[in-house]
Amino acid sequence: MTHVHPRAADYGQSFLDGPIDDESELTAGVKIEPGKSYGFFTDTTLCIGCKACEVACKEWNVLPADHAEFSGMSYDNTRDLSAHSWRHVTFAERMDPDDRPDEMPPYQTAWLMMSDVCKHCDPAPCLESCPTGSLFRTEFDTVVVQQDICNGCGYCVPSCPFGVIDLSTLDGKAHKCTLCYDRLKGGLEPACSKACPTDSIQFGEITELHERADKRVEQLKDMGREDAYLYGAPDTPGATGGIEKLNAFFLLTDAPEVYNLPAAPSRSAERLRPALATGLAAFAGVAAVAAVLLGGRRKGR
Amino acid sequence: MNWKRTRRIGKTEIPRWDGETYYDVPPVKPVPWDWKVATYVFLGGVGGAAQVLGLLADWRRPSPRPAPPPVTRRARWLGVGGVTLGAPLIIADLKTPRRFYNMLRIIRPTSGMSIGSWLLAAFGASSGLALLAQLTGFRRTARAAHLPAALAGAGMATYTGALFGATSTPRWAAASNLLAARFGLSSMAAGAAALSLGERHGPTWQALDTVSLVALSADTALSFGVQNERRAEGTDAADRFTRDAELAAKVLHVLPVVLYAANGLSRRPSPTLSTVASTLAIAASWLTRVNEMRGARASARRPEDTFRLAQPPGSGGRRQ
Amino acid sequence: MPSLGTSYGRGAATLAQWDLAKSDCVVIMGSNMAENHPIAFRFVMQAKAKGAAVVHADPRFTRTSALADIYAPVRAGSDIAFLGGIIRYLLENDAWFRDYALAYTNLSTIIRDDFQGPEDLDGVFSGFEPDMKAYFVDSWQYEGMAVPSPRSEHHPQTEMDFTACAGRMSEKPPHRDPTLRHPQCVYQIMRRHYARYTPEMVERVTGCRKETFLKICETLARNSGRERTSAFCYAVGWTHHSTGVQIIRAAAIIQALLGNVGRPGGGILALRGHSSIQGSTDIPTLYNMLPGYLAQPNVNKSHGSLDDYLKGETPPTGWWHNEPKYVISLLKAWYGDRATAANDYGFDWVPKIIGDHSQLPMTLAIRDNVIKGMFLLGQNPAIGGSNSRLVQRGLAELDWLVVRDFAETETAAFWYQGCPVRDGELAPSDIKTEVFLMPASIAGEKDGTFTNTHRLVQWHDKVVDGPGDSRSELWFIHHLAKRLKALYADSRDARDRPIQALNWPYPEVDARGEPDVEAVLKEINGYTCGDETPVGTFKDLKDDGSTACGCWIYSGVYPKEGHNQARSRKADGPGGPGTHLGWAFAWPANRRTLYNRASADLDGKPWSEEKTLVWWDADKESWQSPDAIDFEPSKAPGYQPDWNQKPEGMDALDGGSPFIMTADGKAALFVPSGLKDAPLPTHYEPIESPVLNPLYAQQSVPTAKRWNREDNPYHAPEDAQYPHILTTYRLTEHHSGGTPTRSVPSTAELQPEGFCEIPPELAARHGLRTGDWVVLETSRGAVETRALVTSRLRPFEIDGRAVFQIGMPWHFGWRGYATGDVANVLTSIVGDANTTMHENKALTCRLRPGRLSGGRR
Amino acid sequence: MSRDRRTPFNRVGEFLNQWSVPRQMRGADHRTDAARSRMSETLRPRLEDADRVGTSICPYCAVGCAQLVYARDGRAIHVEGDPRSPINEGTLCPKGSATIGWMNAPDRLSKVLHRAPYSDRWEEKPLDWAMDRIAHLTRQTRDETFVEALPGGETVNHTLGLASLGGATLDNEENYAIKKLFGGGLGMVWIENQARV
Repeated sequence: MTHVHPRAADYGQSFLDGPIDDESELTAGVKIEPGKSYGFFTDTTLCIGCKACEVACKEWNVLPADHAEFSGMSYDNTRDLSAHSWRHVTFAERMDPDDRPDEMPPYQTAWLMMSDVCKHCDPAPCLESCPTGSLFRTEFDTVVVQQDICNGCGYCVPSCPFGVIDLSTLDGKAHKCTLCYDRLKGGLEPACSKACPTDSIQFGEITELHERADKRVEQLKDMGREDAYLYGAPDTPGATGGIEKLNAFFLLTDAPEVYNLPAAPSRSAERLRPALATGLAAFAGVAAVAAVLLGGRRKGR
Repeated sequence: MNWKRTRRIGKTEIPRWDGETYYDVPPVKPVPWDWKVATYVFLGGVGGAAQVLGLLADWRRPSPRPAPPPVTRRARWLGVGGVTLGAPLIIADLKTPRRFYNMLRIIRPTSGMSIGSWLLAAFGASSGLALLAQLTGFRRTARAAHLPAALAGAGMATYTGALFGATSTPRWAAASNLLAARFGLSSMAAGAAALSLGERHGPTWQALDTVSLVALSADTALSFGVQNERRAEGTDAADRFTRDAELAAKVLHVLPVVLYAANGLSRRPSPTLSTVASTLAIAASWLTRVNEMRGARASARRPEDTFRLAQPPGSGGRRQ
Repeated sequence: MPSLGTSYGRGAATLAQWDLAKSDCVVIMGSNMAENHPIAFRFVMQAKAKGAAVVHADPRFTRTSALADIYAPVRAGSDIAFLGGIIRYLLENDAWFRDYALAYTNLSTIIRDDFQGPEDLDGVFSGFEPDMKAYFVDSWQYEGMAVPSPRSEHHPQTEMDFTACAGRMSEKPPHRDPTLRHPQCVYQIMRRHYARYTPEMVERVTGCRKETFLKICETLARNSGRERTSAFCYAVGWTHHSTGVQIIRAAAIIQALLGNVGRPGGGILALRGHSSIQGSTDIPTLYNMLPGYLAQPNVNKSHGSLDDYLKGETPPTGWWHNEPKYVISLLKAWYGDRATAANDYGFDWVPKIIGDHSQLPMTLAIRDNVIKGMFLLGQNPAIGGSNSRLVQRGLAELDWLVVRDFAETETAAFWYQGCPVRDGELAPSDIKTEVFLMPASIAGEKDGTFTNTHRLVQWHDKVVDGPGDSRSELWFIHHLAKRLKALYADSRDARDRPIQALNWPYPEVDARGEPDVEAVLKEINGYTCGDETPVGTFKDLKDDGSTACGCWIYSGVYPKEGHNQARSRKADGPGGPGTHLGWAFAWPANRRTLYNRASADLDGKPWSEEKTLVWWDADKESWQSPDAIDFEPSKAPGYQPDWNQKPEGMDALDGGSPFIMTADGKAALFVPSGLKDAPLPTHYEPIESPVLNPLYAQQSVPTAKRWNREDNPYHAPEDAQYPHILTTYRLTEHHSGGTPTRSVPSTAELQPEGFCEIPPELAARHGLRTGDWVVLETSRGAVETRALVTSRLRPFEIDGRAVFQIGMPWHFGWRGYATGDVANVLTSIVGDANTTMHENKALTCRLRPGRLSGGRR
Repeated sequence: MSRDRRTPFNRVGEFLNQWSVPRQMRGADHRTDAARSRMSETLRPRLEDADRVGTSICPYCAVGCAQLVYARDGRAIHVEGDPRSPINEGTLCPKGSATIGWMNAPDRLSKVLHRAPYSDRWEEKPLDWAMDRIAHLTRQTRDETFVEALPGGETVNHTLGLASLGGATLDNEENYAIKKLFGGGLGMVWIENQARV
């Protein structure tokens, strides 16, 4: 029994005055308020690999198309997240030619499709490495590159443990998914999760998404999907090595590496202080030797 | 889903990684820097170390001290030289150079580059002041400015190593601490060698050569340490070119050590021998930084490196 | 949509796509729903979330299969063997819904005793004339009476006087044997017909393991019956065959046997391709029909005058008995006050067809210089037309060609980039065709309505103007009509009377001269002549010339002045019934689920509480439902016709006849008339097949439309030169002829190059790896494309022989950002007997690694 | 990604009054408030610039998803799913999401192109000229090929010399007008569309 949101009845006309107020309530059942934490829960068992998210993102953010040629990577010609592709659907063909299934466990099987995106980590290695303060954590607890500040130093690029952020050769700045920071400001659900036909990409308030995700994993396990697990929720793969959680987290059904995700990434900034200390210690050691050598000679005469 | 052996991460049991990648697409992106940043790191290191050595050479003399020894004066030149040559390089490397000043927009303690930017600013200002004062005869101001310059210099010599280590590039992340130590030692070696080139005779010259020798041998030792840590994390793979370049760097480390040692032991140390050794030492320092940059970009492009680094402890994935 | 038309009475989806959310099992076959109708697939996933079973049968493992519970690999072209197997399973195991099928289908009806089926005649039915390659359908009729079909052209080819025999339907009910023991009742005929479609035979013919096939039968049967309902979803995976109509017929039989039709979550959802393809068959730019499924006058039928036409085309019983009101109202709409009773309301001005004028014969008529001038309104036949080399070569024979599209299509560029020029056969200087390429507006830049895949007529607003000289097709036709009327204004010639008499009253609403679209919609809705007030429903239409109506089945879309129901945007909220009657208009009369009377039993009580939709309210003496009721509101369930009054029209249908458009009010499991190839679906091999027909001596469907010509050769069965099966299909990232996505950057980059999918076993034989170039060849032409080696395609064992299947998307062409060779260079011009639909889903081809000489594209 | 053309002077001015360090001194966190820039403060979704918002139906497939078309100064600025539709409830597939890309496609024709017989190039022509020329050609071909009755005497009143293809992608009103003019008016029988393709 499908029905639309009750507030749809307030907009019975064919021409509207402007965007629907707090449209995110109608499209995601969530009223967006500054001060709360928002993110994505991507349930890959529902993903049909249609790439509506990729197109919706490109059209909303006016991102240029890379006229790539046939990649040979199953139906994935986008290949990777980049400065101009902030959504990327992966296609991993896992059908064993010697054991092609007819009866399959429920939901996505044998052809793994997943819409990859910036993880909006908490804490965020890219943000922590950004010297200009262009990368910052918004009032919605998302991570955004402020285009009026970034000078294209590129330090965020190697810092990201997921290889998401990249420099654009067209405008010399770093770019990645902003979780539609401008749309959130206007009470609009991000373009990709709004477009997603099967609600594989679910936008919402983080704690609520965590509950929903845990319930979904239990439901799948009850249906015999023992392989379902969360990637990026607190204390799960992907949220490791000083990264507490990924505000864009996933429900996967195979090893993370199959989706090109590191199993136990680490927070880059954790290595900064110890390295500085070790560096200075070594330097000081030789400096001491130098002090002796340089100073001592003077006394001798 | 025929579950192969599994591994535990947090509260979750997931299939073990069996070496497969996603059509060989790298899961992380290579650092977008090249020789310009490597060269800046080298120059910053030399300038920084030189200021420290210059300070040490001047600091132990009884006051009221007369004019600072020539090595200190040259150190101050080297400090400013390092900044004036290095800074334009990294500004040129920025993809939006006209906003270079945004580096000083914020103090972000978690960012190696933010710390570095402020260090560079401090080092540049204090070195500049010290040199200006020296040139205009304000000896006490010069000496007063030399202290912060040396302190910042120590930072300049080491922060870049930590900056590299604090990334997700597999080669760097695997040995972040020792990498910073190597950069510190390498800077000291090059700094000492640079100053030694200015000294043709006298005890300071010999001291500098010895400092360079000590720094170089320690650096060489650490390079093996770095290699081991990388092997432990399974991120030591390298293509032929990288291996040859690293071999060359090792040779450039050992050779000056031998020459310095020979010079040090002989009764009449020969200036030419020292000049050769110092030049090699400086080249070694530069080549180390360039190799680290190339090696890092190559390792980021190998999915296996990242996946091995990102294995949970004890899952055996690292040792493959 | 002749299969659903002849089986249930209307050629359209029986349920709304959101109703799938209430299904207990969804069988997707002949469709790659997740890729080509992703938003419709939403509702399959909503059903899945409530525990429904999702079944996908397809020659390839696609993105739909990845989400299904059961995937059945079915060799392209063997669908009827699979579905026939299901029918046999239901009958043999008594797994069908007895009360529903006995009451609401013609299962118990007795067929004439001279009827014989393929079991007796080794692959053909009785009445087959080999030299004419056609059937005389006398022996297919009910015993004692001829049964007019609900399709346009109600009266088929028979020796007997069909009109007279059909008249007997007003004299007595069809002869039925409720005990189902009579040897010539439909039940016994079907048991004999499908006896050999055993699970073993299904595995032999389709290549699908019988265990998987049986699991699907059990799942479907378990989820049907009184308490549960199942739905079928199909698309061009079924229609693009020489047996396309009969494949859908098989599904119609299954759903009627299982009692799924007309009930919540049950029925058949035809997933149509283009934005208004359902609309373009309802208000048809098709040769054989007038708007509202009325027959186009035909010189080979008794259509000499309006009276002959009406007498010949009006069935005595069922809703179609009202046909004269709709024909005359249409003529009044076309010719206004020039149409009078005296001149048969202008009947003679309507052109008569003399045979098959569909796109395939049209292509040949262009090639043979019969057609001089052509309009291409948003179609790209160089990519979408079968035998693309012949299509492109044919265009060079035209004197003039008008192409209206939003960008330069391959077809518009044929004269300097097409195959003939590229292969050096012709130079532009040899091609005489004068070509006009006119920019066209798209939705959002013009007002108007699309009719979606489940009969929903939705208005789209004009928000901006199209760029520059872009105009809508209505603008083009409107201003062409004004010019032609001016050119012919003072002609005395009788042949010019039609254009002079044509009633063209539409006002213009803006500086660009855009006609008032709502005026056209009002004409489609129908109005009373004189005061021109809109009619409320088609029940208000008269046959005395006092009403005009452009398309009677759309009556109600504009019921009152200023009330455009197609533009209504009020869907049901959580409290509502979920039929969304306030969102746009569904033909007929806003009914969302067709034949919904069948959701109640013979006493008018719903079959089950859970699946309630329509019920009889005894004290109100009328039917009640949250949906618009597809039945006469006040006809009691117990109503019986008074046969000695010789009842006509609806009076002849009893209270238990949900299928009001058919002559006997029952779903036709056995179709006595209306189809040219069979009354019961029968497995035939595709025209080009690597194997012989395992079931009958008759290899392929005998009545298929074949054009054996030098530039359209077919491959013989088991032709060793072309050992592999080729199937063509769509991708979710591209749209049909490709132009609307291949020249849009954000979709072009998703699938930037043409490719073909090859099973690893076949690739290994040729040493092929993904990304290599391969050449696919048929006797019509050759293409080069990239190989995508994938184990999602599997080798088949058909009748003991290893057969490989290759798949190639057909969107690609040489223009736009995403390019590739035209797949339709490989296909042939051959057609289904009823629809002349091509067979691009199953043909044979040859494969070799490498590229075509010169490596040109 | 607009180019930045501010003068050095107002760059420095802007830098100073938005400088994060003083804000940090006052306790602002370097991850959030201290780092927030002017652009982030004033950021709004561009849908709010629209001066006209209409409801349209996706021009691609037959599912019939409803879309909201946002326009400004007569030009479409964005198209996305209509949350009020019981079919798509705000969602869209990859093609539907690209509708704005189609409306503003770089290859979009805006001028009538004409290719004279035997010519090797397109020429731009005025719309009215083309309409007149097409009307003339239509009448000429119809007159040359019109048949009132077959040799056997049966009236047919049709022409086999003219044909029309399209369109399953066209509006009902357009298909109605095509069949009415071409069929009812000119007597054409070769009238078809993609329903059989």
